[in-house]
Amino acid sequence: MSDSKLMSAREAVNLIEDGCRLFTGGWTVVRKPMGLVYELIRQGKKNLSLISNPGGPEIDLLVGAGCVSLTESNYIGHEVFGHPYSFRRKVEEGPERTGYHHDDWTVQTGALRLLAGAMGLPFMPTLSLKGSDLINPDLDPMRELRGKDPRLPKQKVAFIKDPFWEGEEVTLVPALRPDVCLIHAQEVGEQGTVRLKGGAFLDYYAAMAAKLTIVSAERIVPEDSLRDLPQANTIPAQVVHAIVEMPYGAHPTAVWGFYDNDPWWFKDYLTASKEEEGFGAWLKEWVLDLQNHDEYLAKIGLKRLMSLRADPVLGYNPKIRRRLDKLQEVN
Amino acid sequence: MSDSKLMSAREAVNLIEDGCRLFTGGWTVVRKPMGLVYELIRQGKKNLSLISNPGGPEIDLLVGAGCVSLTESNYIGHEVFGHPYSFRRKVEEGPERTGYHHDDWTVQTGALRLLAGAMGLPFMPTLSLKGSDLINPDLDPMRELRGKDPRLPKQKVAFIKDPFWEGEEVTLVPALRPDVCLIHAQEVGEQGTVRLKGGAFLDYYAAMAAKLTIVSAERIVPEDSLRDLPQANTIPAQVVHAIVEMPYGAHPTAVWGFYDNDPWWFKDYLTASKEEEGFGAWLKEWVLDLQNHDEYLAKIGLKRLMSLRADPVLGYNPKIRRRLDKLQEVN
Amino acid sequence: MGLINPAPVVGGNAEKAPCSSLERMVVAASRLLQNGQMVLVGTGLPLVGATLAKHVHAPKMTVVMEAVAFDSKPFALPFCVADARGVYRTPWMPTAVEVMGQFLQNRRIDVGFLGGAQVDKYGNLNSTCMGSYLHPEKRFEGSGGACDIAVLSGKTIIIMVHEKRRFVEQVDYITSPGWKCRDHRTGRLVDRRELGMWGGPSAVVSTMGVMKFDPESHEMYVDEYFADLGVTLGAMKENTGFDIRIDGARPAPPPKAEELEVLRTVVDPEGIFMKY
Amino acid sequence: MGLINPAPVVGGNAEKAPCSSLERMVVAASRLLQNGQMVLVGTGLPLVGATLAKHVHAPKMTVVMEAVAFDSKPFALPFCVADARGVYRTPWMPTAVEVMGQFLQNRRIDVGFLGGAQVDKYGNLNSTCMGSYLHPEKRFEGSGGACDIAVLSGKTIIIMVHEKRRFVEQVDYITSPGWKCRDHRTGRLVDRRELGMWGGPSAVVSTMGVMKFDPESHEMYVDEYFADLGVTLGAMKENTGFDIRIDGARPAPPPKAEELEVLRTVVDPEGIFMKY
Repeated sequence: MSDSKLMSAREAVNLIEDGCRLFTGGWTVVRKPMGLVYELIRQGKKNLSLISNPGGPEIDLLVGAGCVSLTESNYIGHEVFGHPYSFRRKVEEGPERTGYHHDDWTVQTGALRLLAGAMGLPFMPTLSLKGSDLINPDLDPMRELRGKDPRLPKQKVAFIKDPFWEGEEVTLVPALRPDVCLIHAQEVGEQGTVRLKGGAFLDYYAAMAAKLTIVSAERIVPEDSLRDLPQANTIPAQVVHAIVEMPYGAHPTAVWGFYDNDPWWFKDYLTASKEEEGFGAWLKEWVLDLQNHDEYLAKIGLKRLMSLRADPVLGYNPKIRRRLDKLQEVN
Repeated sequence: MSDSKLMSAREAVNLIEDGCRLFTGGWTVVRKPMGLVYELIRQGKKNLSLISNPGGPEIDLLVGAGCVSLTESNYIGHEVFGHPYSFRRKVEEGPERTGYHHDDWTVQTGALRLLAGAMGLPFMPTLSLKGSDLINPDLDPMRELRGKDPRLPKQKVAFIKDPFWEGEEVTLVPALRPDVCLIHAQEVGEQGTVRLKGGAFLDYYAAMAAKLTIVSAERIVPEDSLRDLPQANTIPAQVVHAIVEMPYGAHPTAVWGFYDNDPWWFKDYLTASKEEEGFGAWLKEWVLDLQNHDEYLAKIGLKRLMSLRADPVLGYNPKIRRRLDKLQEVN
Repeated sequence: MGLINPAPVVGGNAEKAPCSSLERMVVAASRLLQNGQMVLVGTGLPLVGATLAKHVHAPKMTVVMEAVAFDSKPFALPFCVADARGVYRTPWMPTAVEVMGQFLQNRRIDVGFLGGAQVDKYGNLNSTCMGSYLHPEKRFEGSGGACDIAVLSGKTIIIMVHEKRRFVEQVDYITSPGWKCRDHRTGRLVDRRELGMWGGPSAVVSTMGVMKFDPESHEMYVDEYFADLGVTLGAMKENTGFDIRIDGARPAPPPKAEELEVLRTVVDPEGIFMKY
Repeated sequence: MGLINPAPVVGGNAEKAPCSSLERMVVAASRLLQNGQMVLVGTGLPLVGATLAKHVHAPKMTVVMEAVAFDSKPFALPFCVADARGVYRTPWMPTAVEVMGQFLQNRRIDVGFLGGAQVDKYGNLNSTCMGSYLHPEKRFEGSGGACDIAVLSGKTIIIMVHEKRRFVEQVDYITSPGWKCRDHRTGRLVDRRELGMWGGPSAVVSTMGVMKFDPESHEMYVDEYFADLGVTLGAMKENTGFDIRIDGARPAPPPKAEELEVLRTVVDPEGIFMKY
């Protein structure tokens, strides 16, 4: 079929241009499009402007690998597993030395900025942010770039007096308009209908807001079978442009109903990424020296992948232990 | 249980005050809270400000029965069944004579106004309305009431230049903030979780925006059973205040999976309501002279109610004929 | 595949009756829709036209309605945008917030398909009332999402019975803005692009023919007329309330037997909108 | 009924160990939550405290998390707000648009429950970085929804380890505004109500006691101290980076055996946050 959206990760990621605004779906250490992100790094993309709400290991990896010039997020980290050392290092070094700028937002305003993008609106009102240094104009880390970098709005926030009711001062936040949206899903129909389980997070809004949406999925299913339960479908096929079948495509993050977080991955990555040299070695071994996701999975090994599998009713793996300081061998 | 939300229609409607802003759920001739509306008329509520997006027979009835001083809607009617004669009569007579004011909005802006209410925001931006007489300031039917009637915003729309991106002029529409939201549902849990089928329309947003939400339902189900499929639930129990069990509570409008529109009702009502006298007689016979919904259903008759029943897979009744000019006897 | 499931033939309207002007209009309108487009339709004739196109030549067109219906596979014609018939085998169940506030406003709708009570030479549509808005002679139900669709679609197609009182110099009320519409700041009619608007009406399909708009003056002209129904250009001028250009108009290709057959037996066998 | 299903005991931590200061803090915090309230919690200690309250004395409290979890019935402690453990038997699956943009912003959240790295005498919280924001000494992950929760909840409860470097005269960065917070127009600290804000911090629960805020000066004072752990008011003053009022402070009621038992065996048997 000439109009098929099905492609390999390499083909899909090849559609992404240097310098674009890129959104990664999921939430911190859950359902992150890791396989597509590994491929982004392999293809050596540069100067990306990343949006995540919130970000997890995928952002720390991309920042560490030097693919990124801007991030706008409310969080970049690994939850209780440990700290995002690459992100932390770059921010602490400062944009003067790294050329990398990070701006802080909040869960709510990030969500509303995506909602504005999904609605085709230039901004959205919010009652949040007041009283916080998040809108202190002296502390806008993007100030020198505004008006120059077209990926950024001319100002961080604006204010308007409500003209309709009590006249309160309302804050406006600018739309997020990703060029590309990367999502990892449990299931996608062969024409692109996306079914997310255990939480959609902001993936629907980001797909609606984006110009190009790439979905990797644990499995591709017959489109017609998804019509049996439309309430369970999250994103309509009309806004999905490329589909990649990629089992364990979110590893080491968790995918409801498929697998849990891989604590061994986090232990290994966190130990390695504490220092820049260690991060570089890790990246070479686990990303750059591998051809594709199949090689990555083979290197992780079947035993470990099987040990992560989720209970289909609970959605997670009830046997897995989650404290890295008490982690045992894969069994 | 002292904190039960379960009550009779009379008790629930008794919570509603004269002069309040009231939203009715559903869409034109689909899933309208008719039983609750009949009870509103029986209790003689006055000076209501009605929001519907869009409205059906429930609005025509309330306007005709003299319960209403304001309506804001994009449509009030019966679809192909025929015209809303009570609404039409009152608008054509003019507010000088009737004291009733109607303002026109659109499907999109009505939805965004409810969304603003649900979000606790005073307004929402829109790119619609431009070029239309809907925002012609000389044609604002509420102009004399603005600033006086606190149920109405101080102006119909406002404009702002986008401060973030291309500087386009964006229209702002004021929030809808219903005091009361009436919804008829297929199923509601005993604690208030609402499951709507075949289309939620704007009912979730209205419930979130409203101060008091009353839900009538075809059946009340164990709350825990609704947790088997959370994706199918529409409104969380936390925003539902009163629950009324009311089979055929949306008659004569259609309820997916339960019953289809009643064409005989529409034929009868449309014939009667063509003239004001006929409407009065109809109202007396079918609403005012009846004590409650049980008496109403008994008067409709079991044979007709059964003939409307929906196919559980299709959601509608495939045998029912929908042309009033070719309508046959109930069989 | 991609096709709507054929509905069972329930009426007896499949006989070889002559083509009515209502049917002729719907067939012509359906031909303006293309495979792969995303089309937002109101209830009534637009829905019938879009359903016909989907069956006959545009199986991969996405049909969306304001209330909830989104690329569904109805067995039977929905008679309003919220009808259960319209969500059968739907892959996704949005609300008006998603359809009208996201898909439409975010410029993902290629074609908006609208009816109305009056149209003027610039393609402004009135579906609100006759006479003065504040004191109308005749008040209609309200315009639903017609204004939104006319403002925000990639382009609009208008479908309307051709009568002198409907095709007017200037509509009584601009519900749905066309090419020269109301500037809210001055009250005057201006080019819609001066208001920062995209889109605009691309065609008006009537019971007599197909009108388009001059790319420069944005005035309506006759592009095709239904010669097969005996319509003449003179009759079209007579039944139009403003001076309409007819030079260059061609006879429209007549309906095919398949189109009429599908319309009568599959799309609207009950004659709900086609009133057989 | 209404109770979370008890989780299976998987650890060996149910033995009668002495109460740690971390456990003491969580028990005290959980007691500030009431039955029937709607509580928005971040991950970590707030989640542990709210889960404990729900098991022990507030079965009809609604616990909501930023990502998706909404009044669910987890068997096992979620270790982030998006964890599959947090949606088990949920009645509804919202996104952050609904939780943070609707429930929270529309004033339907009674209590916001927050942690942080620094708190100052007006209850401003910093969870962003240490040192200058533009050139930080130590950069943290980011504050998630902490600012939203501090601005928009009916009231907030703060939970934080009591150390001099954490309880400071003025936080390095106001992530989550307290009682005297940043006026974006002037850069000065003003009463939050001057900015049109509602809510505000009602209590700070630490490893040493429970602090509240003076209704007039809005400065933090010690309300209760953990005498049962050997904490003295002198030690509290010593471990606080600003001059804190201690007159009127009372010893807090000690934890009950049931609270510790439930905390250790049901709420966090793995010690994910309690680090047994």
